[in-house]
Amino acid sequence: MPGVTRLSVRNIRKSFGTHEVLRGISLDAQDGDVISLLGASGSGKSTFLRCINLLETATDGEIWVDGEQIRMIHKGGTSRPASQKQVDHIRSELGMVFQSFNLWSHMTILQNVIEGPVHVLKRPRAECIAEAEALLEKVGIAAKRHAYPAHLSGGQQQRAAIARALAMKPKVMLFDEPTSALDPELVGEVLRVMRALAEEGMTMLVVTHEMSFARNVSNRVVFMKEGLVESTGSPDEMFGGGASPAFRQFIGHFGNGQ
Amino acid sequence: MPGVTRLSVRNIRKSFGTHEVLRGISLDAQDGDVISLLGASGSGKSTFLRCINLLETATDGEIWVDGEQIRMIHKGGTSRPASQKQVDHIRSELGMVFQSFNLWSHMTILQNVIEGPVHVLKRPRAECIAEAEALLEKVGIAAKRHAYPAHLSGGQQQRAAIARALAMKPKVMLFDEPTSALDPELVGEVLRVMRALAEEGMTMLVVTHEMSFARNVSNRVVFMKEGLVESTGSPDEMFGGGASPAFRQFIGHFGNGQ
Amino acid sequence: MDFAFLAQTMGTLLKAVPMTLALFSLSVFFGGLLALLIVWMRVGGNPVLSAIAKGYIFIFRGSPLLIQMFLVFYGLGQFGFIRYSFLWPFLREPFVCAVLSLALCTAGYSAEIFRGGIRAVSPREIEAARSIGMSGALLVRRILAPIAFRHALPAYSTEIVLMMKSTALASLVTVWEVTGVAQRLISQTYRTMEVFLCAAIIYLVLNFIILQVMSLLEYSLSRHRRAIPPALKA
Amino acid sequence: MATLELIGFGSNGWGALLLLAALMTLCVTATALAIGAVLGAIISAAKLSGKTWLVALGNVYTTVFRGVPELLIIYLIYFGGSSAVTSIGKAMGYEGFLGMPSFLAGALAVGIISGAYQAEVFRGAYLAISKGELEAASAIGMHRGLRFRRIIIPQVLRFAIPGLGNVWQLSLKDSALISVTGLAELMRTSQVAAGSTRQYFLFFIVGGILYLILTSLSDRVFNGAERRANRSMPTAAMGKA
Amino acid sequence: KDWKSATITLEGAYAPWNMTNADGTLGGFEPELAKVLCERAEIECKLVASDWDGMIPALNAGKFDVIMDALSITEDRKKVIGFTIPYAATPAAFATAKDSPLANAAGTGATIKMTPGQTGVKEVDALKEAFKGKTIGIQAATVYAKFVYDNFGDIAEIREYKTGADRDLDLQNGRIDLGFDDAVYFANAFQSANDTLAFTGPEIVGSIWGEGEGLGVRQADTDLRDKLNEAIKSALADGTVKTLSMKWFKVDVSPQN
Ligand SMILES: Nc1ncnc2c1ncn2[C@@H]1O[C@H](COP(=O)(O)OP(=O)(O)OP(=O)(O)O)[C@@H](O)[C@H]1O
Ligand SMILES: Nc1ncnc2c1ncn2[C@@H]1O[C@H](COP(=O)(O)OP(=O)(O)OP(=O)(O)O)[C@@H](O)[C@H]1O
Ligand SMILES: [Mg+2]
Ligand SMILES: [Mg+2]
Repeated sequence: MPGVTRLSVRNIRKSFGTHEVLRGISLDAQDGDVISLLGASGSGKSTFLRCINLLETATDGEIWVDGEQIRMIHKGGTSRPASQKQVDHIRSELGMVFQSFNLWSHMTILQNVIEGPVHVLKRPRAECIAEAEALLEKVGIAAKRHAYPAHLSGGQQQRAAIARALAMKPKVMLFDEPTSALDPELVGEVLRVMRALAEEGMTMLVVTHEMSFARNVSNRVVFMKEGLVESTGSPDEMFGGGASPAFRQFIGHFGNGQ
Repeated sequence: MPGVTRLSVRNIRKSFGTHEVLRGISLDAQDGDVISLLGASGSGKSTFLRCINLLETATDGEIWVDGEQIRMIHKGGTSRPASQKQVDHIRSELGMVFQSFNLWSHMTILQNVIEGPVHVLKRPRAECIAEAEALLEKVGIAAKRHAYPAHLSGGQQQRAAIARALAMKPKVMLFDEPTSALDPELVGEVLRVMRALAEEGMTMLVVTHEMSFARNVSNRVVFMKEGLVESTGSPDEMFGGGASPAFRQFIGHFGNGQ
Repeated sequence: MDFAFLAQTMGTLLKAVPMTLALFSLSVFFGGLLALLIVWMRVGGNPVLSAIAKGYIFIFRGSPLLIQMFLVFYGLGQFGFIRYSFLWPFLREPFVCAVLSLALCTAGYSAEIFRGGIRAVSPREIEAARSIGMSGALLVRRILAPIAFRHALPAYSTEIVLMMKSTALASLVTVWEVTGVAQRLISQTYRTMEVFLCAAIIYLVLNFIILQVMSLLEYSLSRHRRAIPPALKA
Repeated sequence: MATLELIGFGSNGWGALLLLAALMTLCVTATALAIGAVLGAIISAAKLSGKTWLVALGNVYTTVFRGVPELLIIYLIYFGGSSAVTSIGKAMGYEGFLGMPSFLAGALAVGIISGAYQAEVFRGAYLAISKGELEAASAIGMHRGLRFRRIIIPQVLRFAIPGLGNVWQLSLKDSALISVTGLAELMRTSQVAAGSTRQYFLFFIVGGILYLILTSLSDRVFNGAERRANRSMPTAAMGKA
Repeated sequence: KDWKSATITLEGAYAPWNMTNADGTLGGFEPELAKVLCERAEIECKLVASDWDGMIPALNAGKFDVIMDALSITEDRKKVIGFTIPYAATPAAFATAKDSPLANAAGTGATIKMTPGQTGVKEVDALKEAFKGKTIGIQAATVYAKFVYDNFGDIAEIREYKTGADRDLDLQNGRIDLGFDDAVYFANAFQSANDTLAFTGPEIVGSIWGEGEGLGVRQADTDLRDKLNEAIKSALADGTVKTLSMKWFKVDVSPQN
């Protein structure tokens, strides 16, 4: 159902101590949007994603997930979510994929994937296993389902982490530099899975340094600078001639290997 | 003195158990050569470098460093260096830079850099400090000389590791994927230092995934495959039309981000 | 060497082993439960509870068990309100007091060990759990506790062996376990070396068994760390 | 008040004796820790040597001295040690008894025990050294001895500090058992004061408090040492549980 | 060896036999008696405190030469060390809480004489009815322990303590109903228990407690033993022991036979 707003962020601010990292960011993601978030190190990309699923609490601003607003309590300069229950519910609707995979080391890949559906969503185990196996098949690591994370390559671990997030049937997937901890040769595996997801119409928000992904797969590029959205547009606009000077300078880093 | 053979490797073999990782590799580096070693993961690039400075003992083959042959004892299928003293001497003439920096965590950057000159080469401390500071200046981290490695960014740590290796005044520098543990934006810092070294005429052997470095900085490219040199040539030959199909397929991975 | 005497001594000492084992297992069990409570207070974020837990740990780790046991056994009875309370029928029993003071002591140590285990859990794995909507008890039960327990296990086995040895002090409060019986034998026969040698062997065997069991447990809980296929080694 | 006078420093007060005893506890524990450090270093080296029989020897040592109650070991060394010394004396022509001083016997016993624990601490610390840093040392041509002195020792000491703090804590309390040798350390002096004045609770509580003071003082020393040694480590970001 | 000097050990925590003063010096009945005995035997003596638990093995290991610590002369101990003649012999009795129903049991205030291993004495049996099902505390591995087991083992619960002092605390706490021990020791313990405890039943004397308390020496050191025996004899004969005993115990403990 294209046109439905899956995620809406209004004027998010976030400070650590006196340092204001996010200075008012707004963003909407419609069903099927694939948004690339670009920006220099320290520009606040990770913090932004972490605020959306409440791993950090934004100092100010509003967040709607699939039409439901996250209720916050602002009191004396600090803020916190009003209901842990709502937080857990919202988080279960947002799939998060971390740079460093963060698979649970004491569980096999399959156990990692069914953990959420069985224990958070409280769905029947057998059903979850069947779905998990289908997901692992899809990301291409079904053969490794009984292995432990430590026994997998980085690319395999990241694909397992994606499967784990997908198993929760999230409304939006958030990716924080999903390939930057990988060896160059393993990057392709993960990008292929992400491209397939995008083609199936999954709504995705992707922090990435892979210009080819931003250019070829996403339908919108958001460039952040010092806690603000410096410029945004379609990949063609951004990578074509029309980009802002700051963005042009930023992508200049990547063209050559120095 | 161009034309002097700094490093010469003849028909090196190395097996781990029954698995033969290096199956007879030969390579010569003249003074001022900058050789890029490319190859898929597992093709034996790291093992090759480690055999050169004897962190691994080659099963067979000969190694000359600056005209001096490393004496080996081969006996009943195993081999070991004949003289630990020679090994230590040879190693002090080969500067090694690791993927994971491996700075000594209990020493400041300056201490890391003077450690070898003072304690291995037994040179006067004051002199070593002066030289170390000049080196740190050159790699651009003089301001951090009293910081501990853990307090530096990856790019700064790697530059310190390069300074540490240079402080030994090595005849040849060996680099094992010096940038692949770094965030994309930090890669540039290190590559800049390496390019400067190359321009000063340092003899270098570099395992890398940075195609632009291989292409623009090195004067020879060696492509390894399954423990053998599959093809070798100048960057123009290799990256131009004349490369082998295997190499073309290999670099195909890098052109696009999938 | 007087083997007849050694055999006889061994026989006498072995009869006291069930008492040692009873002291040991009950105090490890109750001490473990108490440790969980304390570690929850310690890391829970409430500053008052955390301070109480810190104080508890400080006192019970910092003073000799001998003094603790003496004060628990002989000291509590000095207070009329305890002697006339419903607790007295329990506290009157030397065995209960011995278990109580052993458990109080090990709880302090175990709490610190468990806390170490919790700190060793990667914050990223916790974050991953939060990001799929886990929190509170579910997070502790499914992610935090299993990983923390696995981390704490080696230190905890050491603590358990220390407990086994600590039961030797229970004869102070008239519970006659192996060491107490050994000391009594010595004051009857004055053959210190032989008697203590027998006692030492008994403890050595008991502790050896405990350590084997613990390392078996450790082994079965570390499948995820074992046997990394060489092809994937970095 | 009579109680205050009893633990005070007047002519009827036990204060001075108790403080002296606390000092004795400190001395005997420190000596024991030093003995244990030497033994621990040797045993951990044996366990790390990779030679089957040395490893087995190390394992026997650590198993035995961690598995037998401390009291028994103290007795065995106190009495067994004396008879050994006496028979050595006899062999060298000295007639009569050669006792082992209680201080030495006690420190030796506690030291042998702490050696078993320290061996494990050192071994763990050695294994915690990054392999890469050792390789980096080899790669600039450091020979074994130099590598050991410049890279391994400083890092082992750094990683061992928290573990050594625990061993110190254990030894401090094991030293309470030396009272059976008659050495006037804190535990025995508390017992003697209790028995002589029949103020059992008073002196056991005072003794306990003195032990707590020793503990917190030594905690402070070890924490300071740890902070110093960890200057070079990243400031740990504690994850919320 | 001509024994110009000797080391004497005592626990230093067994008031009033021997104890430690707040300045660290030793005091009490035995240290004072030891001074007298050494002067008379012309031995230079050094007093050292050591722990009761290891005293006898330590004597045989050579750490000191004489034990003077209210050490009863018994057959078992004679197997491992030598003894002088006794310098004291004390009665034994039961103690209980003053307000206990067991206070003033049959025969309180009387004295009976018993021989080793003797049972079925009518004054002792008279107590059995009252003590039935009660808990009696004794110090482990003493002659008194054997007496209690022989006579009350079938009707009462017996609990063994490592020290008499621990037992006294439990008697005050009410964890046990009765204690049985050296009456001289008890008399002193009652004072520090604020007189909440009292004797009950008859005082028992005689060879059942062995020959009394003597000095312990190594079996080989017969010359030392003989010298000390002479000194003890003279101290008993001229009443020195009695004077010291009255000073510290308020009763005369010198052996009567
Ligand atoms: N927990 C925190 N406490 C204090 N400052 C923080 C914290 N997390 C992040 N910051 C600061 O916030 C700023 C933005 O960090 P953030 O990780 O969001 O950047 P980023 O755009 O994701 O960078 P990168 O590309 O390096 O991941 C940085 O200056 C960082 O130092
Ligand atoms: N110590 C070892 N024991 C056994 N096998 C080893 C060892 N070191 C390397 N190998 C094996 O040797 C092969 C070559 O490894 P090497 O590290 O040299 O490859 P590489 O070309 O450097 O790869 P990468 O690009 O991943 O670093 C691999 O198959 C690896 O599993
Ligand atoms: Mg980030
Ligand atoms: Mg490699």
